[in-house]
Amino acid sequence: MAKVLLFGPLRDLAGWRERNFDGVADLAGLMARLDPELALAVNGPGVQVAVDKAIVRGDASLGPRSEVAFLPPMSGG
Amino acid sequence: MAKVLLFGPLRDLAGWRERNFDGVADLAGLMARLDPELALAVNGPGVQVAVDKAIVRGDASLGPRSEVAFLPPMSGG
Amino acid sequence: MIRLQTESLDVGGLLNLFCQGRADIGGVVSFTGLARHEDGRVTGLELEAYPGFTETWIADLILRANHRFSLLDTLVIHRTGLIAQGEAIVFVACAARHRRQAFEGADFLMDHLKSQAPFWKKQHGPGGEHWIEPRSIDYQDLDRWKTSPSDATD
Amino acid sequence: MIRLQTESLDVGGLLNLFCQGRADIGGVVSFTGLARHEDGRVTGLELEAYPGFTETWIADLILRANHRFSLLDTLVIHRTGLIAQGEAIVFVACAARHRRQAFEGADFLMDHLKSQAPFWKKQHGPGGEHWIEPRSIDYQDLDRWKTSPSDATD
Repeated sequence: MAKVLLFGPLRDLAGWRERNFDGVADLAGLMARLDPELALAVNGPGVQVAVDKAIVRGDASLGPRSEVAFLPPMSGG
Repeated sequence: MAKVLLFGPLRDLAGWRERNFDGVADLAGLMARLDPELALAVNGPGVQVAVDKAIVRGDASLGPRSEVAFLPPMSGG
Repeated sequence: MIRLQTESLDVGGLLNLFCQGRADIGGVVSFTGLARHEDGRVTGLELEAYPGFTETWIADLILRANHRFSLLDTLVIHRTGLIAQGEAIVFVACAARHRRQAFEGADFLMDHLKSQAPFWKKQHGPGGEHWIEPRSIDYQDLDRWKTSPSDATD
Repeated sequence: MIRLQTESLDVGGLLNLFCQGRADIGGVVSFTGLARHEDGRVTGLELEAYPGFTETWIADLILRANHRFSLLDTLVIHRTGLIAQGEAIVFVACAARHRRQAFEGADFLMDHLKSQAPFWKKQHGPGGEHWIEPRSIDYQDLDRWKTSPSDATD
């Protein structure tokens, strides 16, 4: 089971902030389980992916308690 | 009569902060009345002269109530 | 020091605490970012962070700033949640021996916080709400720091 | 606003007042200059101004800064008299729509205050007392502003 977190506009798009996905072994497998519109958005420009609070690029394997966060373009201050 | 004000190191050098000089018609006349050491110092590098709170360069005539200030190099903040 | 908080920022209190008892530093530069009303187009902001991730990211940024500008101390306090117009969103303070270092440190921190830090900002206004992304000028500001580190000595 | 004062500066109180109720500005940059102890070589400072002349000079500097950096408000508070180590000597704050303007305004003001403003500064220490003049780096800092005005838009 992986916990997925959405931030910023991705959360509004999906209509949820946090959701658990069972039986996903890697990011590619997780992507395949997302709604098509959300899958497209998380692959969009400037969206970063963090697994267990570390940015990853490309695919990554997921453990049973992994936390996956999709981070759209950021703006603080 | 002109009132003369000294600031910073000039004041320490002269031993006074403010002094009145009678019968001076212009800056050149005032300079001639200063102690030689002070006259040398007020002509030194970076010393500015203000008459009635406005910086002057070269000679300037002085009225009976003029205020002459000798301003050595400045350092605030 | 880093803190994310939902409560209002007392920027003056933060500045006084930061300056207290420091006879070793010459200058403190602070930046206070306020929520503008944009001529009525903005009534408030909503700021979201990724708890645990955002603090770590800022801590790393502070280490880079401290090293690059020889800062003696650095403070970053950032609001999250709902922020009314006119309220402070962020307070940054940098202490250094010489003022140039403190100015550059605070400037560097703000440019990075503005376009790289893990925050998401939604604007509320009469015309509805929308998410804000950094503007091109924010990325240009950031690019200024890609040249060699400052060699200023004051 | 300009003020010369012999009393201690409450820099936090000044910053809070300056930021209060300003939904039109995006950023406030402040600089606090503190009296350093210079590893025990300085126990205090004595600052002298030319009353009437110094305030006018600073007012003119503020006008130049406000115009050049489109500042919405500017505050300069300067101590005179005896200042203990660790105490604030000067507090400058600049408010602008965009942060770059506020940073540049405060930086500009400090560079000019440091080497051009009509103040005279005497340092007291175990080795006696002596008058401080600007260092060459202060004049170099000042020269940075002799190029064309900033064309930054943020």
